[in-house]
Amino acid sequence: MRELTYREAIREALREEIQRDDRVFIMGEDVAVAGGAFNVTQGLLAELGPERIFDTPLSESAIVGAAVGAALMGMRPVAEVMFADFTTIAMDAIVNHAAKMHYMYGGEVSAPLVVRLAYGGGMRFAAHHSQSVESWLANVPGLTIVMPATPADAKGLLKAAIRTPNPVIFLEHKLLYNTKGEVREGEYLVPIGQADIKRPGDGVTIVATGLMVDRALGAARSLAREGISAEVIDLRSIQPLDEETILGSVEKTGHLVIVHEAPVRGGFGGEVAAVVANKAFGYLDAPIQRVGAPWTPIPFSPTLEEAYLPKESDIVTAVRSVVGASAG
Amino acid sequence: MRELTYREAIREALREEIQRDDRVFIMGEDVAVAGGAFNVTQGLLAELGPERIFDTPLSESAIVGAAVGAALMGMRPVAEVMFADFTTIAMDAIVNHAAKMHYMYGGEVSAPLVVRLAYGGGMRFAAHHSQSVESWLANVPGLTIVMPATPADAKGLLKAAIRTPNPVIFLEHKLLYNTKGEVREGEYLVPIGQADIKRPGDGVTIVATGLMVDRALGAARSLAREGISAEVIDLRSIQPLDEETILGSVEKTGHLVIVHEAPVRGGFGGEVAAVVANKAFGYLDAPIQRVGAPWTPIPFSPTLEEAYLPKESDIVTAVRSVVGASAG
Amino acid sequence: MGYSDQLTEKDLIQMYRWMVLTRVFEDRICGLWGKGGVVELPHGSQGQEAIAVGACYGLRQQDHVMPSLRTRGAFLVKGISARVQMAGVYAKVTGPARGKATAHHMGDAERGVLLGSGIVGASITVAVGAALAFKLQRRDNVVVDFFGDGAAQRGDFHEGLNFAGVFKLPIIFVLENNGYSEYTPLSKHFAGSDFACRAQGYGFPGMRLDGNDIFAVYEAVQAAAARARAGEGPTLLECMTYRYRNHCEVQPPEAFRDPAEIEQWQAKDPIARMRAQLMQRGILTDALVSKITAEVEAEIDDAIQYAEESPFPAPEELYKDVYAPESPELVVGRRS
Amino acid sequence: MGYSDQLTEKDLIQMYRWMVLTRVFEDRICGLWGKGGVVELPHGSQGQEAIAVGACYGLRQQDHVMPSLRTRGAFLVKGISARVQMAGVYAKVTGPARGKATAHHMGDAERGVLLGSGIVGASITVAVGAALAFKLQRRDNVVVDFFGDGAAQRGDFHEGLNFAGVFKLPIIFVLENNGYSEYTPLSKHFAGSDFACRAQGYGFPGMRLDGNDIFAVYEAVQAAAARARAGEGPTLLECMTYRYRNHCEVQPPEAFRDPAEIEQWQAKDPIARMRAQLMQRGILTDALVSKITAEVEAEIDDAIQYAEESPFPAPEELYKDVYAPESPELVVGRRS
Ligand SMILES: Cc1ncc(C[n+]2csc(CCOP(=O)(O)OP(=O)(O)O)c2C)c(N)n1
Ligand SMILES: Cc1ncc(C[n+]2csc(CCOP(=O)(O)OP(=O)(O)O)c2C)c(N)n1
Ligand SMILES: [Mg+2]
Ligand SMILES: [Mg+2]
Repeated sequence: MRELTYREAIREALREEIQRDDRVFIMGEDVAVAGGAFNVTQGLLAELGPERIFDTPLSESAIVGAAVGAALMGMRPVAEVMFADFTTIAMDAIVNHAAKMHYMYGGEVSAPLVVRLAYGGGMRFAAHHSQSVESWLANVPGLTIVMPATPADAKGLLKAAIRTPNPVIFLEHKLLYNTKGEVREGEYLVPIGQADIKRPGDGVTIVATGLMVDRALGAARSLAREGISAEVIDLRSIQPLDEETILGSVEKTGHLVIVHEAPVRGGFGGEVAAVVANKAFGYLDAPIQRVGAPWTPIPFSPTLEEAYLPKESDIVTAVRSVVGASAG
Repeated sequence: MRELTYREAIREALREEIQRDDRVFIMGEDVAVAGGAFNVTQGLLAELGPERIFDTPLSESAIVGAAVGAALMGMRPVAEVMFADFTTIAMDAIVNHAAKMHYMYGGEVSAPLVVRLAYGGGMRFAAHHSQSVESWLANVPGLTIVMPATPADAKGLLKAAIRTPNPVIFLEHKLLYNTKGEVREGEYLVPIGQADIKRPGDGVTIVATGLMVDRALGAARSLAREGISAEVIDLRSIQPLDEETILGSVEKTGHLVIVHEAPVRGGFGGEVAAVVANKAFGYLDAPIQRVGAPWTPIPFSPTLEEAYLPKESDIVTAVRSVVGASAG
Repeated sequence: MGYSDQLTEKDLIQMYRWMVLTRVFEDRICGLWGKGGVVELPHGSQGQEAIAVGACYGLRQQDHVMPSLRTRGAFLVKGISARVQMAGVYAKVTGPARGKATAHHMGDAERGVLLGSGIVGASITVAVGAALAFKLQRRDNVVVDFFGDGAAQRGDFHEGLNFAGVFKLPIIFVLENNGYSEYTPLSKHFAGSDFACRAQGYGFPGMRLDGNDIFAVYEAVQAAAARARAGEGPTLLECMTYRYRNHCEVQPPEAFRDPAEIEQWQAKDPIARMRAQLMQRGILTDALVSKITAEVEAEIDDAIQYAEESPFPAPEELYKDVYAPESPELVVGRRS
Repeated sequence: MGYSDQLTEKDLIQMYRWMVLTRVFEDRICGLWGKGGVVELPHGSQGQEAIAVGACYGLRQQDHVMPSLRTRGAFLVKGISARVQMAGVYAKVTGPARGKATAHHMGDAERGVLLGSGIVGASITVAVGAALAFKLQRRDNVVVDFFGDGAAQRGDFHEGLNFAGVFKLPIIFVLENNGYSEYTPLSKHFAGSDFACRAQGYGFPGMRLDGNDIFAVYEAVQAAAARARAGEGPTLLECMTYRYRNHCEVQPPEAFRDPAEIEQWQAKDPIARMRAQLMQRGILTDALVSKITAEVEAEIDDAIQYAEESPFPAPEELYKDVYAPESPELVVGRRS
């Protein structure tokens, strides 16, 4: 099958959806002429024209607020907020407006917008351009939060996100933009809320999101060499959360390790742990282990950022500790 | 001992700290002349003068941003942001600035400010004036998040919060303002990061925050009549989190129920569950149960808001289910 | 006064009637507050009726309005019945969103009313987005966006107006300058001479006008709407007014302000003023005034009765409408 | 030109030298980018040096500056050595916050430099808070707050300036209008005629000036600082300028803009202009110019060598300084 980068897959999804549905449009800072801070929308202005993709002032609150208003009036905006760290300045439009519109209108209308955000570390962009923000939004009913880990999922999930009649936060990991993978041509959707078992196994369940899926797969490969069979689950969306897939896996493996790039404390891993400690308690053979960043802001210097970001070896260590715990 | 309301206890803490330290001042919308949306700062303008407490424009981002700047220059601002729902519009100043200053300055200076917020439902204020927002901020290293449940704690914790050289989010539950309790006169501090065992017990651990502490105590009383001995732990702060007290209790009781007013999914209860499922796994005799709001925005009508808010009976049911699970 | 001159007698009487209806609605709920029944804390718009009514009268159905805290009149003129609004005030299932939202900021897509916001000022960017949709859809509708002097200090005012200016959107910003943001007087939250001048910094016209003069408001909005429909972009209208009640009913009218100030403004009452003008022109008579008052009182009586008799929503309503239903193609294979 | 007239020859040469130092620093790191060593993505300020240097020259040590993206010159004039800044660019332990922060927005409390922000515009409210502290502390220091035309579209610009106006704070807002917000030209993000007029909406003076004329900048900032110290409140200075490099080094200078535009502005280069003026006045000579250039190049060579030779921070540095240490009274009895 054809290979595309994650970036190209997203671009293809945007192009296809805009061509399919004349309610869909893209706006954000430097998305049109300059093709986006990460070149995701490069070329789309020429292909689609200035009414379907346009640049805005440096006003994230207005970008998302206006997307909400346009969505209420029947449009399907895809708003780009560049760095996920800027969620803080669009937070009100997301949390108090987009998420609650359908409910507060009593179901009469809804706010079908997508907010695209580039998240994560690894590019030496320091504390204000590297954060993983999903848990800031994970306690907000009405939102859908998607975190694609592969080019194929990026395309199928984004197309689904654009078609969903609800507001979607779409988190793209910066380090994934250049990764390649097989991507089907043309039309397909990946249903939002369906986790993907990226590697089957029966000794331990590793639940991961975004860039960490790849690290988890790497860890699983080295664990296999030690005779530990790890099942790697890519959540793909944290809301809806596919509890069934997680629980089914833990019932089989009896061991759970959760991995995300955000700090462990207060991160979404707690939710996954709580669901399992409630609904699959009887199947657990060992403590639940979480892997994530430490409790610090994100530092600039490479030596520090390396120390900050969760690594394959951290996952391996965590798995060994839970598998060892039940063995011991 | 003397009784004060939670409101009066907060006011007393503010007065004492302003009189003690001339770097401390209060600013916010209608805090001075009008005494605050919940009358907390009533009378302080006359007592303390217009340089120590003053009204600001309707600009929450500027209120907290300016508090950060003033704190960097040696002041100790107490910023009031009225409804906790407005965290969304002060989020950037809190998350990207207050929380990270000490780190980004390499420890040279810090941002010792307190942001006071009134949170929670029960007053028919609907979706934009009733939220419990603590988990939106729970994944942000650098912050301290305090949620007093009693008048005595409100005073002692607020005084500690003002003196801490770090930014503190201070969440006051609206329905607690009128509750009365014994409050010592004069100087005392409640250390932030020390949970309080509000009722000892040995059959089940109930971990709660804010208004839910009282509901948990109510539940514990009715459970006692059924012969179930519940230990009620008031976290008092979710960051720092007093893991030792939680773990010590669960090691004793073998059962854990976590209660907060925010929706269960993505709420801070997940963090508590994850810590216990990791560090006290071997002591757990039953699944961990969480009690919180459902996955909906906060509705307006009393019949709906009642259905939304976690009740004593929900806690009782949850406790019965975990105790029953291990008995059965 | 080109637009006002074209108003027929019927129009004028209707406009007057809307203002009276607004006033009586507000007076009644303020009076009922604390006596049981009224669940929603009233934030009365008495004294400011000319703005909401003058701005909304003559709009098309698909022109949209974004309410402020003080736009009861806009809801009425746009066609949301007193019954539904009152049911909202009573938090009944017959109210907005079947009891889930307040009447204060209710939305009604059918009638061209955007859902307002409890986050003061945030509604401005949403209103701008609605205007953006009109532009993209090549529909010549306009958005009338109401907000107060307090809201004008929020970042969203700035981002919203600049955004609208850059894209020349069909929106009219109606700033209700009533001199207070809650209990804080203008002098304590604003150091400029007027808000109208801010429009210049966004590249479109702004003007200050007498917000207690319904004709001035009608005129200015109609002119701005014509501009907007012609693709000439936004307008900022700073309407000077005053609210007689306090921020909300937890404080008496005179708290934190000079009673003389209230009296001064009562002398400029927008309803009395229009009544006097129409009586002078012979369009209103004592008899007609009494008739209108009686009709309006009856309408509000009926609304109250309707609200009282309506049931509260059943608890299960809580769980409905968190997410809009998805088409089957989106859920294929989904387990969650 | 009252303030400029009082500048001594030494001052003038020093100002010129700061601009050259800024230019050379930026040129060198842009040149080194991509060739290893330089970790921080350069956002060059070449072409805008007169603003940072002109605004900061003559400030007191305890006057604080809040940097923008393009204020390398401000760091230098405020006394942060090229060595420390270069170590920051190289992400070494000898740089800002021992490698935890970038050189771009570094803070230095001792030298009166506030920590900037990667969240464009957010630094404005923080700068306003510093000015609030000065007022509350009754210290007659001022804050000079730099930001760009893009930042001026953020809500924080509005809330910050209004807040400063209401409280008459000692702050000077220096808007570096270089015609672009990243790659978006002014015409696409601004429909007004100028930014200076926005000050009126906050109740303080605003003026547009030639930001490539170091004397105009110095003059305006000194006058504004005198006003601020006298308790007369803020000033907005819109400084017209241009950046030669693109937003950052991921794009070549001419991407998304007309090369002719760059050339036009190069003809108005702030350094060449000051040099010509000082040569005409006999203050600079060819020999002195060469000497300054050589000294500056040597200073940057030294800084680069220092940065290259400095170690990266040890991984444990990561965990330090998340929270400031608490006094014992606060931790009594604490377990967590
Ligand atoms: C963002 C936000 N801040 C504060 C409040 C509390 N509040 C409600 S109304 C109000 C004042 C609004 O003043 P203005 O915009 O002038 O409207 P008015 O009430 O005078 O009509 C405030 C501060 C709020 N609801 N939202
Ligand atoms: C809040 C925010 N939005 C977007 C960005 C990305 N960004 C960085 S610089 C910039 C443009 C800034 O333009 P301006 O303020 O004019 O400064 P200049 O770079 O021209 O000096 C943008 C959009 C950011 N860092 N922060
Ligand atoms: Mg007002
Ligand atoms: Mg610029």
